[in-house]
Amino acid sequence: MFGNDITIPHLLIFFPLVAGLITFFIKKDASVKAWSLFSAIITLFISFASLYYRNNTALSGLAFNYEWLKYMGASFSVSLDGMGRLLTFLTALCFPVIFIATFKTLYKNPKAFYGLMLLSQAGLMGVFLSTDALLFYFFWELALIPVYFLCSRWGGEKRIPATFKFFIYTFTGSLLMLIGIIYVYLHTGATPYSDHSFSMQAFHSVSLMPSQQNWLFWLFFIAFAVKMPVFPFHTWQPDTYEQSATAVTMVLSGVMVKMGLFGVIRWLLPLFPAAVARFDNIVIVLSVIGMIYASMIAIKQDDLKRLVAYSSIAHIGLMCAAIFTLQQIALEGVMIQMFSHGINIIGMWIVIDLIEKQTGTRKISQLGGVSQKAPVLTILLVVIALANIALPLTNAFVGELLMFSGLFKFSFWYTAIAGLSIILAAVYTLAMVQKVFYGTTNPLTATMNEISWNEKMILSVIVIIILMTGVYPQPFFNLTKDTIATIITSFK
Amino acid sequence: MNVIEILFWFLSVMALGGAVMVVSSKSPVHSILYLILTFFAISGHYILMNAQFLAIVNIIVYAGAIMVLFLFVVMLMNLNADSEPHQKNKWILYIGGIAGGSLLLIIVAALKQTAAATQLVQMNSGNTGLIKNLGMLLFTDYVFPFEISSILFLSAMIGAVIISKKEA
Amino acid sequence: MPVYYYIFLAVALFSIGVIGVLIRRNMIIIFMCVELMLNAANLLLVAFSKMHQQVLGDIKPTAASDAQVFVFFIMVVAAAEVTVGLAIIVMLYRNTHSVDVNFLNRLKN
Amino acid sequence: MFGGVFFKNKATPKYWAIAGLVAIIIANCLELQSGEPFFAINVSNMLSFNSFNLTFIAVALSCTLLYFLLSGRDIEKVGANTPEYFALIFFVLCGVCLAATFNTLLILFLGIEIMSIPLYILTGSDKRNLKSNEAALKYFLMGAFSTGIMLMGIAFLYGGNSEGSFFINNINLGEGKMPVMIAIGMVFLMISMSFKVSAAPFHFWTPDVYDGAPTVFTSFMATIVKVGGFIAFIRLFENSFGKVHGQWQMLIAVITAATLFIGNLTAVFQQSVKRMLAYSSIAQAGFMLLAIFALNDTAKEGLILYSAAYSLATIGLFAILIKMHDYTIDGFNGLGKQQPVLAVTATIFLLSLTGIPLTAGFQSKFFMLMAALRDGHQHWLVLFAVLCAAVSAYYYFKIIQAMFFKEGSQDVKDHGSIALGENITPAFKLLLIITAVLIIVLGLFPWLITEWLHY
Amino acid sequence: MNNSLQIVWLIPFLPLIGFLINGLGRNNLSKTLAGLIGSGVILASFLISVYVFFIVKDGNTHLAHYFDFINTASIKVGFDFQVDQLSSLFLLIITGVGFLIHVYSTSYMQAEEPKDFAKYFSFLNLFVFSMLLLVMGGNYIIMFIGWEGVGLCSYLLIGYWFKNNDYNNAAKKAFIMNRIGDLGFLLAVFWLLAKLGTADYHEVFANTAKLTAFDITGITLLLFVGATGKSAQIPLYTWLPDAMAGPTPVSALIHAATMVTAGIYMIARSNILFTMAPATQTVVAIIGLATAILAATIALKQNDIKKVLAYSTVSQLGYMFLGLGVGAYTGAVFHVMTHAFFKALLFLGAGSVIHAMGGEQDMRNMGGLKKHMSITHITFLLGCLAIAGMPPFSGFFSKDEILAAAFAKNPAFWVIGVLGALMTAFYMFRLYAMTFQGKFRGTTEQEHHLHESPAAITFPLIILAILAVIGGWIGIPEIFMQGGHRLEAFLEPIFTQSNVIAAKHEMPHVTEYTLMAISVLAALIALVYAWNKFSKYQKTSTEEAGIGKVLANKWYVDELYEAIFVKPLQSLTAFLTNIIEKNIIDGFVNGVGKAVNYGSRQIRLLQNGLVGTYVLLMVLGILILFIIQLFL
Repeated sequence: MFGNDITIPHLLIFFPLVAGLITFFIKKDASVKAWSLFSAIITLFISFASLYYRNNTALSGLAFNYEWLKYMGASFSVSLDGMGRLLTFLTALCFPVIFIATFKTLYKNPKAFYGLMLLSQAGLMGVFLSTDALLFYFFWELALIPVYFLCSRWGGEKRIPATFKFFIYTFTGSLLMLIGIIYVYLHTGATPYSDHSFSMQAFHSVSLMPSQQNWLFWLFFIAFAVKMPVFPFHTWQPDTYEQSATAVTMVLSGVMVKMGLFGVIRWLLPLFPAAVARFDNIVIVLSVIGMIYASMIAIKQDDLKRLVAYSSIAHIGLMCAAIFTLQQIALEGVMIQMFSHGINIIGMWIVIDLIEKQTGTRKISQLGGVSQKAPVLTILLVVIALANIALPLTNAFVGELLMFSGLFKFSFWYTAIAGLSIILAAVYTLAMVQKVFYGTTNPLTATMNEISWNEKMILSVIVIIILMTGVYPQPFFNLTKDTIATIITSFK
Repeated sequence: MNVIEILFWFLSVMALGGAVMVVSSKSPVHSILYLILTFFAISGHYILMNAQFLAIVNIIVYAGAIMVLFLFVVMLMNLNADSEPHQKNKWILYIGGIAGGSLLLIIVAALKQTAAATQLVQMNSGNTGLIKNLGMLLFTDYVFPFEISSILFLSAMIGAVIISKKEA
Repeated sequence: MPVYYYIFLAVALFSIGVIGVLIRRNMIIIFMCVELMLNAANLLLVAFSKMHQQVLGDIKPTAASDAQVFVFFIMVVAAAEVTVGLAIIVMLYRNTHSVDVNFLNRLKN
Repeated sequence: MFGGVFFKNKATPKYWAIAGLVAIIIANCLELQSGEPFFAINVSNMLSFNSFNLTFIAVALSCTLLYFLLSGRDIEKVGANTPEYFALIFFVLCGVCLAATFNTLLILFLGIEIMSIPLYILTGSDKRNLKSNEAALKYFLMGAFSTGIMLMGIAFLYGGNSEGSFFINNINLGEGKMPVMIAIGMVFLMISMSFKVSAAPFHFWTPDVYDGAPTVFTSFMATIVKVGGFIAFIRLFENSFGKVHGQWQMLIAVITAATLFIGNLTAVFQQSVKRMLAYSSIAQAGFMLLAIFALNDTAKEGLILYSAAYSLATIGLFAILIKMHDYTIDGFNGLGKQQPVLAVTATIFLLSLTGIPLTAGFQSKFFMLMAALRDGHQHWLVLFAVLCAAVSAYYYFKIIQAMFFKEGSQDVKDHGSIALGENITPAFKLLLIITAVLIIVLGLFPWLITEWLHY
Repeated sequence: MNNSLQIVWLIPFLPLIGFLINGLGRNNLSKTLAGLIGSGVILASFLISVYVFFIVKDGNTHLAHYFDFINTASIKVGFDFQVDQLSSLFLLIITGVGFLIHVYSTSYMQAEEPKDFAKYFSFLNLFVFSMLLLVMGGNYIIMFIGWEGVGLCSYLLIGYWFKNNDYNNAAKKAFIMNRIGDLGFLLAVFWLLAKLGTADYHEVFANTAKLTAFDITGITLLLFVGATGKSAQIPLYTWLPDAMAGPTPVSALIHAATMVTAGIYMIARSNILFTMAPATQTVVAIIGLATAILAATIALKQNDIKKVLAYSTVSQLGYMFLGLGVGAYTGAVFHVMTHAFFKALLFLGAGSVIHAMGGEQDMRNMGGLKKHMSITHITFLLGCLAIAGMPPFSGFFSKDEILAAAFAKNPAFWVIGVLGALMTAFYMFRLYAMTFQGKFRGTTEQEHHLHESPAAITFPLIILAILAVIGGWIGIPEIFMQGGHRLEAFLEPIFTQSNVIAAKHEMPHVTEYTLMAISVLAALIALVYAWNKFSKYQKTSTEEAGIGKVLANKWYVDELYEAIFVKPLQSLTAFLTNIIEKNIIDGFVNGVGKAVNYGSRQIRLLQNGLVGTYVLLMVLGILILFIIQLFL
């Protein structure tokens, strides 16, 4: 059915998909965890292979096309470029990390939980790999549905309305994008079998009138902005993060928000250059406002998850602003930051999860003195927290440095204002560290124990990735060079 | 003004008057009788237009069979002016009247300006309306719809039976 | 006779039927008003058929008869409809002892 | 040509019906394959058979087959007159086929009446139930009213047609603005067709009738009959008024917008799933109206696809709904635990209705949007449509939430089961799964249906 | 280029190793071992630094490229170390003073648990590593890495006793204040990157011609903002006194000798940019001077021994900025060096006192300690003399050089500077007198406890005291000794470009002598007055009043900041969280949902179950459609 060889991109999509489907039919609950962890690790290896065989086009799926809806010009075409490799690697890396970190958590109906997790992984992979607009939209939604179930089924008390808001919000956004996709499709050139084509090349070579671009831009942008989320489309995020199970939150924040950024880079920028040039100021202003705004709100948060959620909004805001500067240096920063942000925030969630599991609370005001009981946890957390505020030699520094310099080239004042978020980030992060980890213990935290070896291990892995990326980020630049070059040339 | 015109006006007034009385009379039985009157008037129009077959069918089927059926039902239910449900809400009366009236006005106003409306109707001549011609047509060209209408009747029969049958 | 008169007459009958449906509450009378509407259509069809015959009589003799056959079918259908409709009304009357349509408001919102 | 087949089913129960249906489907498909009529009956050019009609009939018949298989037992439960019910359903089906193939207004009229009259009876078939009676009467009165409107339309159309013909592709429109007489007829016809497909503001009968009718017949009404109406609608307007599309597009746009708005918005607040599905059928009709709005090849492909997707999902949902004790949304609480197969398949149906990718519902909505955008006018309507689709997610997902994320109420726990367990046979589950799989297969490969159109 | 300089990477690498060993093995290392490793790596670094210094002294500089930190199409940032005169001098100061303080710490921190002890040393090593990175970096980005790194270590060490929330607050304050400055630094770097596409020193300095005057002024101002944060200048100085919450050796190392001088290092490094921006220079000089005076006035009234020293540090840093502002780069660097010696000495001495007093820091409870702690006393006195600018102690030479340059620039600067010097002498000898002279005012229990500190503490004191005395002799002004200013000669290559642009003001020898005499005399008077007055200090319960109260309360600057920054920020965040986020943005989103629900509830009332209504609405619909179709 799939014509010629199965390539790495296919494996990346179909392996988790099949594994996820199998998960639903595993009889014993105990083996579900092992199986899903195993399959996630296999996926990670496949992803490693994709990094290794970088110059092998046959394996990267570039040559491959399955005519899916022939008469509509849609095909099942997937391929890997630098950004795709980076993000699929992030996806592949996150899932085993999440599984290990939450290995001890007992879920009701684990079959469904792990099955849905793997399905969402498949969806995410598909988003990052597809080079066909319709396929992209397919995966875009497919990543959402399992997550919707995950969020609604497992999590806090108010999870159902929170998730519902999230779902409706993103669904509305993506429907708008669907209109945009169809509209652009109707302006593409003909293929041998159809009047128009959904392929990425066809989309990228469409030339639209500026007036058309102007409203199409917003259709796409709102979809991506909701996903990222960019101020003022962000209100679903803290609620959802707060209410859903931590493993799901990790997927949401670690990988799913990248879908929005990815979408902007892969689809929005090449499609609507004139509109981008026209609206870049608005988007950047929104992003910058969002950075400051979210940082300020983060200061006020008492719930750890909400705090991290708002801090994530601030970080994403910077990435969004950086993308729209269209500066090469900023895009380079965005690439590495997409990866770093995923790693860092998952680290934060793991720590929060560990604390919550032991003390039963996430309220900052109810915690304190954790470092006396769990010094290793504290050290690892501090590194992650420092990465969160982009301290040099952590991974986030490199990205932020580049993004800010790109933003600076765009406008001094935006940079200066956005830069305030650096300070505010320090304010809320350090306040959190201080209140939760330092100070004296209280009855809730007095009974805490040091974390177990596998938790130590997984956090250490994260910390090592943070530091390695921070000290030697070059591999990421090499990896994503081609993507950036493509974007930059398309704007010249 | 020739006979045809006089007849036309007479029948028209009869039809409209009957129709108005159908709507406005208190007793259902009166309504039915006025409706029959209207149907007669319409049949008169048919004859006027030399559509004799339809005129006859109209009287036999409509005025004869259908309206008698109505009459039976009304009798069966023992309905009269006292048991008639009154429209309590006066506004409905006004709004209903205005709405129906404006429907008339709109269509008439739209048609008034057009040339098509001034075409003439062939009166009291032509042989298309004769039973022979129509019968030929019905059993040649229109045999398929004719067969199909048998299904319609069948279903109506079955339906009437199902609905009226006492539940076992 | 200009066809305009017939159109006016038919539309007037139709409108009276509509008004009747709107303002009456007795379901039998409402039903009768519907029949009035059907007859208005019949009248109109016959009028148009004769109009076409005037114009197309020689070129296309079936143009007029088509409409009259149509009217015949309408009557057939109307008869069938009346059967079913009255059956339903009778059934309802047996259950509720009322012919008031406003009595029927269990299903709403 | 189908009449003969129906008769032999009259006295036979379910199995005969199914067998007969299979036979028709096979005949139909063969005909579709070969392009040659199977039986040669002289219909004086009053019916037209082409790939579009036949594909639709195949879809409608297949859905009916599925409907029989899924709900056959429940038909038997409605009353004592089981064979008659089957016969009536076949009559309706005959009407649907006529409505799909008509070539003259006469057949359209007859087809629509044959569709409607048995339905009035089926609606009222639960004779002891006042709601059923009431629904039947409302349906009947309003149906008759719309018949009157339709006849006026036909009369005006005939009058305005200088050819003096009832053939739908024989209307002499000429260039420029269409004659007033034809315009009046067109509006009347549009109104009556809108009534049949329950488009706003002529939808008022729909919720009450769907709610009041026995659920098993609602399922039939809401799916096959409704899409039959749509096929008639699009065929009539494409053939008769396709040339002056631009002159009435605004009208249909208004109707579409109103339908989408009212259907979706009203569905939000419903507590009864049955009633909610009634409103959702209005909302879905709004989407299908986009096909008539666009009136191009994509629209036709999409409409067929939509018919299949919508019918499959709705039939499946109703089949599940029939098995429930409690028709309110709360009645679904905890179904996911008790009957996972039912819950999962119901979820797929609901996702399909919402229009989530991977389901047929997405593909059909996608075709509709594409058709409307390809038309190139009135982009606001498309935008409005997707916003309404977003609203629709709101109420569809309420059921999903109830099934999976909420605990069953105490009452249900006492009762023992949410659904009538004895009715849920393995065969039933298997059929549901097949339906769900069909939906997903169509979602992935919509050309399985649309390609028939290119023969 | 000298191949023997290849080993410079070892200098920061060794402390890093120390950090890793101590940090990872903290649960298994004994205190002795931890201390040994901690101090040993610094000693090794120091020795290499000495070696490097002598090679550099011969005129060899070295730019080592190790790997590409960032290498993309748009920017190249190498992981480069630059060893030249300026950095080698700082290397010496950092590793030298650092080593002494490590040694000192082995004794001072003896009371800690072994694993905390190891943690302490690992932080300290990490700090030295960061500081070395800061001064050795070959571009602004590597400098920034060290720059933030030292901020982090400062944060960690101030909050070392993390159970106490006040300390944590102080740590946090330090970090955030620093971050404000860092933002300025970063913006300057971005500016450079945007205009020149590089942050390498040699490329930036070689391409200054490509920058407009506006660019340079902007960049230098932003750099200076960064410097005010790190080097505790107005308006970002308030963290430094609070930072005294950390262990005293930390205060000595980080908050006196090394980290706070990072700003001076940075400006000295970028001297060419500053020289090209006279406006910035004026700002730097004024801010420096204002800080010097402000901090000195506050120090007059402080009773906490470490607070006095902290404000004196701020004040001295102000002098250094004054020097930078008036173009006396050598003088500023010179003062950094001498200040490192005597201020480290003073802090360590204070630490020794605190140690002896059992943690007591309030001078009002001290007095007469000279009887008990003779080594501490003498070394402390030497330090005081040095900071007061008494010839021939080191402080005299460096401060004098700055003041002379200030006079050349603007006599008013000089006048204020001398005023500050006067106050310096006053508060230092107030401190000295209150602590060591007079009678003991503490509890008897404390009195029993009083003792001279162990050798590990006194040894660094002695070494530093020697340096504080003789350290200034490498920079003897021309008027005293021809070619006496060896430091200037040594640093000449760094400031060549600046000297070309801004020629040095030569002033008559007479003037120079007069100026010196005046300043020394003023300081001497203050010194003697303070000594006399506070030797007889008795505890009083009277509240300070008037200006004294203002000074004791540090001009209410903290309160001012609280009122104009912290409070508004808090209300703003509360407003955003509770009003904007909840009601407006989320309210809008939920409002859409509610509107849909409400609409649903209303619209379903149309479906009222009555056929009449339905038909009526249908007819209305028909009418509307007809009107649209036929008349519109």
